[in-house]
Amino acid sequence: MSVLQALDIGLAFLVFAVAAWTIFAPGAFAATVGYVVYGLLLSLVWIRLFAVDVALTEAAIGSGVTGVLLIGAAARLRAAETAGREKSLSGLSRLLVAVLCVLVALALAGVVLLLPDQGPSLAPQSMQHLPETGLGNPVTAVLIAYRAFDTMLEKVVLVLAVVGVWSLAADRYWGGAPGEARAQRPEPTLAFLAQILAPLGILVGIHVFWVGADAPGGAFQGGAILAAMWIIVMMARLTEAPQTKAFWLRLALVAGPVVFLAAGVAGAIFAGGFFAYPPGFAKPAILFIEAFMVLSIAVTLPMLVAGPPRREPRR
Amino acid sequence: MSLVVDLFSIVAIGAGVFFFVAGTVGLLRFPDALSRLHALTKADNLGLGLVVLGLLPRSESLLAALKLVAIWALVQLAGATAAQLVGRAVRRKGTAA
Amino acid sequence: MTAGASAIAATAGGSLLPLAILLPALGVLMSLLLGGRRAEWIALGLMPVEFAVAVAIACLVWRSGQPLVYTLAGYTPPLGIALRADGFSAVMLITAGLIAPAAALYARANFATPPETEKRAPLVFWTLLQGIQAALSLVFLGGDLFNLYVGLELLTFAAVPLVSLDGRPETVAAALRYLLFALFGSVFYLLGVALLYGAYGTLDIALLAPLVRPEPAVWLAAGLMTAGLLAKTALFPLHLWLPPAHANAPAAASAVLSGLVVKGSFFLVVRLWFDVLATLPGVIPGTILAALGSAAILSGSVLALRQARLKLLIAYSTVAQIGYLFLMFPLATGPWAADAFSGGIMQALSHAFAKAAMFLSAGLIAESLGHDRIAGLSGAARALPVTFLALGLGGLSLMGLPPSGGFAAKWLLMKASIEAGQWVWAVVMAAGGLLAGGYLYRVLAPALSGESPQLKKAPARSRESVALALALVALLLAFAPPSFFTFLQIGRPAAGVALQ
Amino acid sequence: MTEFLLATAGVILFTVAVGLVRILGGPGDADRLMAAQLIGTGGIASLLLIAVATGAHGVEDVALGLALLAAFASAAFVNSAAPAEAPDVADGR
Amino acid sequence: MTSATLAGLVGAALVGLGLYGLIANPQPLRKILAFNLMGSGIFLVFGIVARKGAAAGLQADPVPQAMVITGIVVAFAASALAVALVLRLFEDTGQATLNPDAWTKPPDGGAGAE
Repeated sequence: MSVLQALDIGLAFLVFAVAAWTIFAPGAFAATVGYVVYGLLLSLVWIRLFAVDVALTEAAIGSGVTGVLLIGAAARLRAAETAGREKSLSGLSRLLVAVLCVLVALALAGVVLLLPDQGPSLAPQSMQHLPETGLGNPVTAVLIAYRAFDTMLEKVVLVLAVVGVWSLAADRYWGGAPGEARAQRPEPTLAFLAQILAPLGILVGIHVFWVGADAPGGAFQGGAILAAMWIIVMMARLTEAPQTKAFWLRLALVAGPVVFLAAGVAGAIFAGGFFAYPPGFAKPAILFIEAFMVLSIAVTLPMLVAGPPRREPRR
Repeated sequence: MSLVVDLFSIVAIGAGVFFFVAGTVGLLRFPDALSRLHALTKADNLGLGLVVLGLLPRSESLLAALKLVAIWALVQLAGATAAQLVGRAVRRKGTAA
Repeated sequence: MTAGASAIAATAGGSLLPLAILLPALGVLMSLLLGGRRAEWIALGLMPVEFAVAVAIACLVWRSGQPLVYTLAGYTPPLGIALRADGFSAVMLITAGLIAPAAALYARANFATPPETEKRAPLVFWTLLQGIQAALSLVFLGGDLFNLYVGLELLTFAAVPLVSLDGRPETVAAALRYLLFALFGSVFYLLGVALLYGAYGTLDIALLAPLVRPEPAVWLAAGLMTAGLLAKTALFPLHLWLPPAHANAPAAASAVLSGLVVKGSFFLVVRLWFDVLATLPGVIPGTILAALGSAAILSGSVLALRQARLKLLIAYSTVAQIGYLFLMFPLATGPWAADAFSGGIMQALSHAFAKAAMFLSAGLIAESLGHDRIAGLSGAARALPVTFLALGLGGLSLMGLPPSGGFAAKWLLMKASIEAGQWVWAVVMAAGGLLAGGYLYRVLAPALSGESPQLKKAPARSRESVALALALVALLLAFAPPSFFTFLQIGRPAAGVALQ
Repeated sequence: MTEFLLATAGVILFTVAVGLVRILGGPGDADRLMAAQLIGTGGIASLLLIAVATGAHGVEDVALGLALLAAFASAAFVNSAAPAEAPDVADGR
Repeated sequence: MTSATLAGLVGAALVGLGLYGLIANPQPLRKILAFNLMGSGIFLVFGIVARKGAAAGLQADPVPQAMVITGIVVAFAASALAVALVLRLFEDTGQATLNPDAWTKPPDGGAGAE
């Protein structure tokens, strides 16, 4: 057994143990902290699978922003844990559920073991068409060119999620701002952290987006890092969340999918098919679309974390 | 040349690992929570610093090296502020209760 | 339809397919951006266009007798994504294209926006209604299993907030429960997608179908995807989320949720077993699905009998009617297969129209009387004759009495099951029809007798007509000509073989 | 050299795991958060080591992302546990 | 055993764990955590499929990787919506449970959006 294999086995065991903690921990908060650790470890696993683009996404969204969302919720829900007695499953049904889950996991493990070592792949085709896109990163090419339709619609999913979260506001707060008001005197440590992180993070976010054309990175990852920076600034109450009726906010939310959709229709007119890029202009078109997607992601994720409007709209 | 670099890396990274291990041992042996965390923060940040130092000469470009340093600085910052934030939250809860 | 070049090459007129998805998607984005009353205007303005696109797609499919295909971004599958419309997709598109505007017309009274301001419920309703339209178009047209996953997620995100639109805690709890079931369904579906890609390196349905072999990865993928889709379709025993969700949503939303949204995931179950996995021996899985369907018919009907509120009764009847949809699966091979398929689709269509009509009627009843307790409906039909007519005609289709689409559906399914020698399904259908008669009698009998109650407010004639029109469509389906069933078979592997 | 880098990554990961066991169960939420924080440090160190050893490209950016977000969990905790100075917030409806 | 296969086995175990948590844990927040866990297990299955599709000079098939990236974003959006629902439920009722009794005794009516 090589060192690498030993490391892999150790990592696998660690991931599994933290996951089990997340499920079986006695308290919801402890479980949530476990989940944050778990997200970090998953980034390691993705590196081992040579999926650096995914590792970046997992680091930024899977563990970072999701961590903020869930930790915040767990801290708020602390009172609920003691207030309501939950109706638990009986011992027998727990056992039945456990048996079912073990069976599913075993079946899946069996199928995974049966997969051939050299499986079918679209890697050759992805590389073959890569020059047409002008990109160097095939993952970005899949997202923005080959399967552009998926990506555009997934942006619409994000917009629907924002509408869904906002829909949970009380009627009188509609149009108002989510989250807490800007503080008179922000928590000094948090403010200090935010003031240092934000400029650096904006740099990193733009860098990750920019290199994404040719190296691991891209609009999702860059946008998520930018989103995290806005989140920390809002958490430090250096600034407050915008009013949900603000036109600029709505414009920023839909700009990514709208530009993408418009480019898709333009493709039908100028390049012979919906979401096709005109030969020779693919790369500038892709970067143009991605820039708006970065903007929309950077605005959408913080709004999803901030929750529904909680303050009456101002004129 | 490569031998010197390798030796440097081995020494630095080895020292870094030592601090990680020492931090964890401290964690297991110190009695109360706050001092435990305090010690652990120091040890871990030193450990990461040494690992980064050991990896610096192996980085592919100046930008990559710069990123390594930035990573260390950011973790340092995060550790310090988080300890302070959480510590303050704990104390606030302590006085309220 | 033979796979290969013909299945992945774009056909003339194929560019209508992305339009059917992109138009409502654009509507969603523009409604949020422009806000206020404009959301309603955008929704109402786009709906006729979308309906025209659906009709045009159906015409092209009809004329060519072949599925319509479009490849997006200029990349053919497996690298790119294809959209396909067969007869079934075209019919479902038109159904959605009729029911969504009907719900919209009905909803205008509930979700009007005053000038100069923006209100929460209207903006959310109009935006999400278009989201449902976009999602359903994608589900009906998608030719790529991962693209269909995105469609399923769109559907979930558009449907769930409609349930909690009025904000009462029980509606929030119902929405949360619905979301959790739906997410469970999504991830199971996605896991199946991963396994199929791992086995064959493509997710395009037409390319996948000839490759599929009965091997462990495929069976597991089939089981996981089916289970996930059943959770979203609310087939027994994964139906627990449906009654509270559908009964608590605003009536117009309930009509769309019960009539259309559950049909989206049902449509994918059909796609999965009739197109992707057509080469698998499907008797045992089909029998399991039909057994669950039978359990749904019986338990849903019995529970409907015991409900105290009209909307809950109708929601439980949805649980039962969903059960009928799955009786077509064990009858999918043999000379009776075409009948069974037509019967299943007919059930989907007639239930969509009938149930939408019934939820809209129930909404009118609740608004007019101020409550929807079944015990308090005495004489209500005298005060609200048109509304109860729509409710009753919808009920006719649920019971499967002639002349109604429900009768045509159940008759075809019964014929197929008797020809196949699988009598048990016919018996279940008969029992389900009787039970449906029972729960409808509980509502209609007191409503037709007794003193006419005092109305809090008389329903608008136009809204009553919308409900009645939907109920009439459910009836008219009974008179579908044979060519309609030929049309449904376009794109089926055995098209035209067993049609008489 | 590769073996050495991998071995050190493994040792760091192992010590992290030991600390994890000790602390995740640990008495208070603050301890748990700090544990997560510190495990992040070790995780980033092993990430860098593994990346150099296996020659995966672009990993510095992953580590950079993780480092940027390292304090977020603690910040979210402080932010949600003490929504002070915001009187308009606590009312439900 | 290759690292890809190992990751696949971890993925299988995560799916099982997540499924258990989703069904057996009564608290909604724990269910959301379990859903995320299950989702990441599925993403790992995509990951090994990608890794086993290494070809053409790439160390992993980019198509499943892109799908995972899409999936992670969608899973986050789903978590956000679910958390918003739980918090709203908590604000209104002081509890965050899916207790089925909550809707067996609803007030009369249900007339819609008024």
